[in-house]
Amino acid sequence: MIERLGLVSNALPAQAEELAALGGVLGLPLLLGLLGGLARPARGWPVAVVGVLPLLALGWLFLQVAGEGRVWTVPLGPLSLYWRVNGLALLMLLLTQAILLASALYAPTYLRVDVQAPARRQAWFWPLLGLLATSLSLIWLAADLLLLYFGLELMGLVAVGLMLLPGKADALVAGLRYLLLALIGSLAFLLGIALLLGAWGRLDLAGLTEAAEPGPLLWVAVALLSAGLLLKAAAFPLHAWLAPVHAAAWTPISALHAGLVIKASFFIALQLWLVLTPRSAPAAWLVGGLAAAAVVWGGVMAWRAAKLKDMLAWSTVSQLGYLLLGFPLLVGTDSTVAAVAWEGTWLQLAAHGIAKAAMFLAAGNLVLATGKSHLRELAGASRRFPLALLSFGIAAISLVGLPPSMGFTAKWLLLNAALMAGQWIWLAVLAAGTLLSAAYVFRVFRYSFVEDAPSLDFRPVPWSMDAVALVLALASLLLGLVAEWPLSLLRAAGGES
Amino acid sequence: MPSLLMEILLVASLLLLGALTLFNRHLVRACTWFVLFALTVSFSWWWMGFPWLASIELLLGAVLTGAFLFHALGVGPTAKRPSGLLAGWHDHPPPRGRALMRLLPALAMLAMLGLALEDLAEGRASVALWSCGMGLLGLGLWAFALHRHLIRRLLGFNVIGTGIFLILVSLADETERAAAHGLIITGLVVAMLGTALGALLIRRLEALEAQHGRQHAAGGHAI
Amino acid sequence: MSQAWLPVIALAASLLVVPVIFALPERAWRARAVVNLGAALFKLLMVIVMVFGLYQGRDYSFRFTVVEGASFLLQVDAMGLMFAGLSALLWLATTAYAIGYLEDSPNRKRFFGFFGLCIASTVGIALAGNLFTFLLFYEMLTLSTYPLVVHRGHPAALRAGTIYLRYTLTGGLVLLLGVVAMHVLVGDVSFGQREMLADLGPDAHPMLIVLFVVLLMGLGVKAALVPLHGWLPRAMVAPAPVSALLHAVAVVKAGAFGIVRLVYDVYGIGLSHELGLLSLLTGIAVVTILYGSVRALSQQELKPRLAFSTVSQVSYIILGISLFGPFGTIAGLSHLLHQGLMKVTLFYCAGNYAEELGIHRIDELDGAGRRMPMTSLAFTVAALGMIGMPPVAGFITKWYLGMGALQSGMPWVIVVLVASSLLNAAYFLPIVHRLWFRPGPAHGRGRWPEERNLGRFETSTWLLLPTAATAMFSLATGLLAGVAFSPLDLAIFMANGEYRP
Amino acid sequence: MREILLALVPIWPLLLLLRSSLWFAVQQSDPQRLGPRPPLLDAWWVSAPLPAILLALWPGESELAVESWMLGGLWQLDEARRPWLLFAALLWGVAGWYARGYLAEERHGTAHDDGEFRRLLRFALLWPLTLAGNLLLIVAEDIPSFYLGFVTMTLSAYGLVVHTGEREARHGGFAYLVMALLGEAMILAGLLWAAGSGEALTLTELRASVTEAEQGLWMATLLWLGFGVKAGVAGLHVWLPLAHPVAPTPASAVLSGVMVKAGLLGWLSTLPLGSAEAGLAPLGEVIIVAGLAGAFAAALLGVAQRQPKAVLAYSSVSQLGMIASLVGAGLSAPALWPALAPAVTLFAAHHGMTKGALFLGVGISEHPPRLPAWLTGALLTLPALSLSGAFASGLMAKEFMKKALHDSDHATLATWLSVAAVGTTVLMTRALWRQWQERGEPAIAWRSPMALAWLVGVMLAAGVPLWLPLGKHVPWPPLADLPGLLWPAALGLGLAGLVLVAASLRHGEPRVLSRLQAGDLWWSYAALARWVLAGLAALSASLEAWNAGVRSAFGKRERRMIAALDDLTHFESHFRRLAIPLMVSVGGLLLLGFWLGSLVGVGPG
Repeated sequence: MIERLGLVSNALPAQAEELAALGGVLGLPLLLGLLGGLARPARGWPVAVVGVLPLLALGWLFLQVAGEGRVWTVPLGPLSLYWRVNGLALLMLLLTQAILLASALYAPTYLRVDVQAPARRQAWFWPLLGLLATSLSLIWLAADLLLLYFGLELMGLVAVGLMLLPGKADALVAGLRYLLLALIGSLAFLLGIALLLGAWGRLDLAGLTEAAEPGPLLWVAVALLSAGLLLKAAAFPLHAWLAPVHAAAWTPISALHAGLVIKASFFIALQLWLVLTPRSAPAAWLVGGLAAAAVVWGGVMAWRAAKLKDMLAWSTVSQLGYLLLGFPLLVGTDSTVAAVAWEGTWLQLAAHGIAKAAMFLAAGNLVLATGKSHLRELAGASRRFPLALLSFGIAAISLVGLPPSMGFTAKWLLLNAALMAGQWIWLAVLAAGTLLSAAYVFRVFRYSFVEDAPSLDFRPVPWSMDAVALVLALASLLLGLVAEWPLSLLRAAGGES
Repeated sequence: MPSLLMEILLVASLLLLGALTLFNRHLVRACTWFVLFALTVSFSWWWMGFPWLASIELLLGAVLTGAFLFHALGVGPTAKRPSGLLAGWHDHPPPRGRALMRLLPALAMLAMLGLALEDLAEGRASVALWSCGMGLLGLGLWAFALHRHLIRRLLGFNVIGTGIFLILVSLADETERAAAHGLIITGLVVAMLGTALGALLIRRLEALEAQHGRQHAAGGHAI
Repeated sequence: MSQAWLPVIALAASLLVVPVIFALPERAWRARAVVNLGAALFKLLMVIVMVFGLYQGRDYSFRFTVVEGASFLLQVDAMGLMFAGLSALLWLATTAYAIGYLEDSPNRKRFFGFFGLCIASTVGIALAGNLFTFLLFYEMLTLSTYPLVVHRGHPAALRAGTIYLRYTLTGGLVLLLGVVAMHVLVGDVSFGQREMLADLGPDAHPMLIVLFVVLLMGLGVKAALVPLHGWLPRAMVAPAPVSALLHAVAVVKAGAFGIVRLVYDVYGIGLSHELGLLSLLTGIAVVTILYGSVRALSQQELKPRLAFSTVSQVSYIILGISLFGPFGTIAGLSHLLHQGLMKVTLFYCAGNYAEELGIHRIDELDGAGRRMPMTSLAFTVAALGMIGMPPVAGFITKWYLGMGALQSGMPWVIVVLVASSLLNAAYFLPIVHRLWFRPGPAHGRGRWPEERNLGRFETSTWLLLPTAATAMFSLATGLLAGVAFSPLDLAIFMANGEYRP
Repeated sequence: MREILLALVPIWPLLLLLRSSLWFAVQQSDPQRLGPRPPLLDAWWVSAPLPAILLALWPGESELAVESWMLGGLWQLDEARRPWLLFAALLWGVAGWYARGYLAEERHGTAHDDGEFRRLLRFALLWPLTLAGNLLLIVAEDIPSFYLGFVTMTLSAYGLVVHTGEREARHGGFAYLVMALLGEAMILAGLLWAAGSGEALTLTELRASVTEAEQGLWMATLLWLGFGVKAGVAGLHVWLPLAHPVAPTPASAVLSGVMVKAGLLGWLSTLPLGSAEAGLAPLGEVIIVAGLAGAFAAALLGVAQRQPKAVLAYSSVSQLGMIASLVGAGLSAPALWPALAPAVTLFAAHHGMTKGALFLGVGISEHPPRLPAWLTGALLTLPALSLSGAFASGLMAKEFMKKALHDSDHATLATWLSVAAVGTTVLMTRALWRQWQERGEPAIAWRSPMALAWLVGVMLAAGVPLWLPLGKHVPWPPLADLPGLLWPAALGLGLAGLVLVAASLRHGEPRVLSRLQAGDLWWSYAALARWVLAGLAALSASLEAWNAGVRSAFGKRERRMIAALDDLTHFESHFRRLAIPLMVSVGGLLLLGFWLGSLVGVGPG
């Protein structure tokens, strides 16, 4: 399992070129963000031109590792920081860059069209976006707890900052709650790290794998780490902050947040479990129980939600349950099951990221076009905004997990893993999740097909916004068929054990 | 001997100041106590031989965080009376039963930590330090669960953070000190930034609600 | 160009139409008609090419791996081609019909887009080479038909759409679970690799039975087996071409076709028989046949009556394959096509009556034969076929069902057949009688509910031609059943393949 | 050439049908036009049975195999089929010709009245279709074609029966259709069962299959009953007296003359007659008894009828009962069959032609031609006498039959049949009496199609044994046998005279008679059918109601559940408030999990 995570113990000092590639991946978004803050692009195309640069940097990094996972150490004063570059990290980086790029392309037009976006706050948008990209990349690449802590904190604060940009009262209240809980979560995380540091005197993950021995100390540490991370990841009983935040945030930010930010916490948590407590199946089952509750509760709440964005936010809670199923399927199971569950979990993460981003963008278009946020007020949308609804629908296919989407392929793998492990109960959870998600998604269509709706005022959104959503949605659909490609990337750089 | 005495003194004063910060009914005073608390923490760092930490704590913890807290309250060098709406708003002290109930998470947390530290703490130098940290952590958690007032929660968060830093330092060896300091500095920066964000938000919220004439509404938001 | 691409091209022909249609503006109905009909013709051509190739023993298959242990596989076999041929043929007819039916109505772009998608899924189902690929297209079909069902957008349509989704999505989910379990048990099973399950040995038999039941439940929803049939009569609110397609080709048939695949190509008829699963199928089919017929009796509206008749008729297919022996197979497989042709005709007729005269209820049909003789003739032919009267296609099915019943040693099935025929007669002949022998508005008594003179002939040519064509086809497939490449011929070809490997 | 003729037998009528319907299509294309209508029932139309007549007269056997026709078509004309084809085609021809005259008024009316035109058009279309079906079933050797012919004939004849569209006609048609469908069902079941058990595709194989099958008796019973509906087996005959009176006279003629014979032909084609191994003797006995019972009961019921056509219909039932008993004899004594078969065929042809002539005569008595009254009367009486077995073809057929039965253990059957002939005579008298009472004024020219066709029909009927290609010589009865042959007729006439005298004395008919409605058992069947249908409808309705109930219960539960869920969503605020305690408890929970894990020591690998 450690090999899958790319945490080989023979860490090498990073060469100059490698360091430069790493720096490019981490630093370029930040730079571009600052640039964006100064230039404040009003059109999508400059963003598109410039947005390719981080992707190039990523390609360069990929060439550096050349097909196998590496761990590099970078000394920083008395500290040495550990970086891990493997298939998983590359996949996550690619996902991050893709969703970020989509949001960035969407944002200029969105900010121009949405009258409620004050200009002063728009200036903040770009640097924060860059910072978010950097912090996320940091999390994917970090191979020690110090870096992880740093990345997590940075990401949390930036995410709060982004969420607060609309500056409306609702957004502020929700953002405050998010801020406080995120801070508490990171304190729990810090406390866990403190225990680990105190006990074994090191923070690099590969080293901890060897050093850590099961015992109350390790358990408490992991419990604290997990509790903090689960709070940040909006896992079931700790999810309460999520929906209000999304309801008020700007659309591209919601897309980013639901697609990436909460996944980062999940990513860290799963990684820590696999490193520190790879055998504690009963605890993982408890997480599985939370996952089941999340799937059901999130689904029910999404089903009963009256507003489009609320629905999407709740669906995030529900979908995160699918991801949390990775715990019981990966922790303490034998290697054949774990191999399947491994791919299923990351594919699910990617699928939900892309699909949810697409859905948020499409929903944003609908809300912007109708000026209404309630589901009921979408009546007749299928005639007026076919493109937005189509994007929404295609992404919804992935969300529900219907073929041939990525969500389906991921669910297929998870189901396979659950059956292979003999953990039948997760089948029921996945089934319930599918039905619930179908229930809430199709409510949208039900309303949109209503024909005898009064003709409300609406303004068409620029085509580029529709196009971004559509491309993302199509990606989520078609990548399901060629899922072998992302999975081969996952395996390519040291994922295969 | 004097070091032990000093240690006890520091622990006692930290706990006392923390409790005062968290449970003083008067908000402005609580904030003042917090500044004092941060100064004491800074002194402790210096006394333990971490001047870097001490100076950063002084700058970030005491000066900036304090400034932001007072800003949130609307207390400034020019205006003595707090102008912030939140300053005038008080939590009703919860009934005793509920207050005790709210203590439970804190106790659970302490129990967990105790369990973890049982086999670890032996042989490590500063028992006083980590017990102080745990005390602060418990107090902070209780306060955080008890209060709904935004600023009080920010205070609680800061106190918890300090407790954790103390535990961290108490557990770290010489060799691990660099990593521990890295963590603490990050934590300090985050705490400051968090407080700053919170304070700015509170002000903004007040401005918005004043605009919409929804007095007292901010307090009504369950946060 | 390699042969492997032929099924892909056939699939792409209908799939690529969809974006083109969505890209065309709403008003460009001529261009849309050209694109639609062109693609339909092209696909028919591809299917014909593949049929000839198959008879010459060519092997078309196209495969790539989706995830480890599950691959996307298109392959061409007789069974798939038969279904593809049906869908290609009826797509052509129904497209023409729909162009006429939806003239001047809103949302035509959306309609034809999803219509194309629906047919593409059907082709995919036909050409799918393993359970995974089948499932892929099966679900795609569910999704693409939903917008068609709710097309009208009124509350009844929306309600029907919701119910449709409830049934089919749940069914799809159950199917998914079954397919996953199958994969865990034996891995990727291509259709036709029957020995894989048979080799598992007797220890696996209880598991296999459970799996079969699970898969059957998943497929049975679409095949409208009692008690999973509830969505079908409700989905009647859809426009007539949709109902026609739903009943004759796409949805119901996809379920039935899936069961055929399950029995013949996954389990293999031998193993199914050995496990006693065929008796289970027989029981379900018999209950469904009788239940559907009885329910049809009390329907006062035309389309619900036809819908319950579908419930009953589709189970003939299931009954056919559940009778162990080549005759049963022939009956089941040929009915797959026969029922499609006849039912599509009936629905076209129902649509014609509704469009031209505004008739929805059966008692409004008095004397319609005089006003719309061609339509009524087509209706009569198809109804007689449903009853099982020669020389319409339905008789061929009934004949082979009877043969099959005896071959499998279940002569009591004949009683069911006869009872069902009588019930069919009891609910179809009154309609035919009303059409021809009762005086109605055409004789100067009363008025049609909503008469519109749509065309030079009794109704619009677009509506009339497909109706006449499918009626002719259902007559011809019965009358000339012995001709090469007729449905019966194909079915015999396949049955020989099944039983004499 | 023969093959072409054979193919044309069913196809020619269909071509004629197509011709008429194309005419109609041209009409339909311009509904506003009310120009000259195409002539219906023209000479071409009458030519429909012509190829069949030609083929039947053409010497030599012929066979036509069409692989692609349904399940493999095989049509044959062998010596056994030839007489059937000939007399059927002849009667169809005569009746068709007659119809031109009979429906002349309607034909003239079509120019002005659209409704009239459509009605006649329907007749003009369905007539050749029925004809095609009838002829096809005679020449078909493969089962599907046979069944196709049978079904086509049955269903399209419905249109002929209800031609007038009046209430009685609709009712008669209904009775006809219901009974026919019942018959079809039994035939289908029998055919499928028998064919399936022997994988038979031709009628010959089918008979072999019935012989060999273990449940051959039951198959044969099904087939007997199924075809028995057509052939008027006692109990299943009820449609005959209902449908005949209401149908147009030419249709009644072919219905009674030819179509009911299709049932008989069905028996001959499907039952393994003359096969000793079949073991169907018990069925044979049953058939004999049922046949005789039918013969007597029908005579009794028929006398009570007022309508001449109803009387004739009952007479048909009676006669068919007699023929059925002969078939039964063939089953119970297989050795007898080779001798009996020609007798049955002859009897069938004789009855067909004669009954046809009688029915045509009913129309003639209503619209007599301008001929001397004695001539008309004599010509009307001639077939009646013939049917009673006292004259012409009847006499010869009876003699032939008696001979066949003579030296077997079924000799008593001959006696029974003679007794039944008494009933026939009484019926004939009754029919003629009613015709006399309802006679019309001479109105039509003797050269008119109607009268000519009737004349030809009577002549043909009288001479059946002379022209029927039976393959066997039918001798004139020797004078010595005459008393033995004629006594039933004499007795019958005497009886009829008595009844007549009694009736004239009492001025009117006994009330008992008038109470016996045509269709006898039908009324109880109808009640039964209504009951069954009502039951089915109730079942269906209760299923519907149950369904609706379940649905509404589900709907209610769903609404309640959704309300409960909506309530549940308020719980969400607790999560919001208790976030921190929840986080701590999640931590605690996980700790518990780790601890449990260490206790259990779980962890494979």
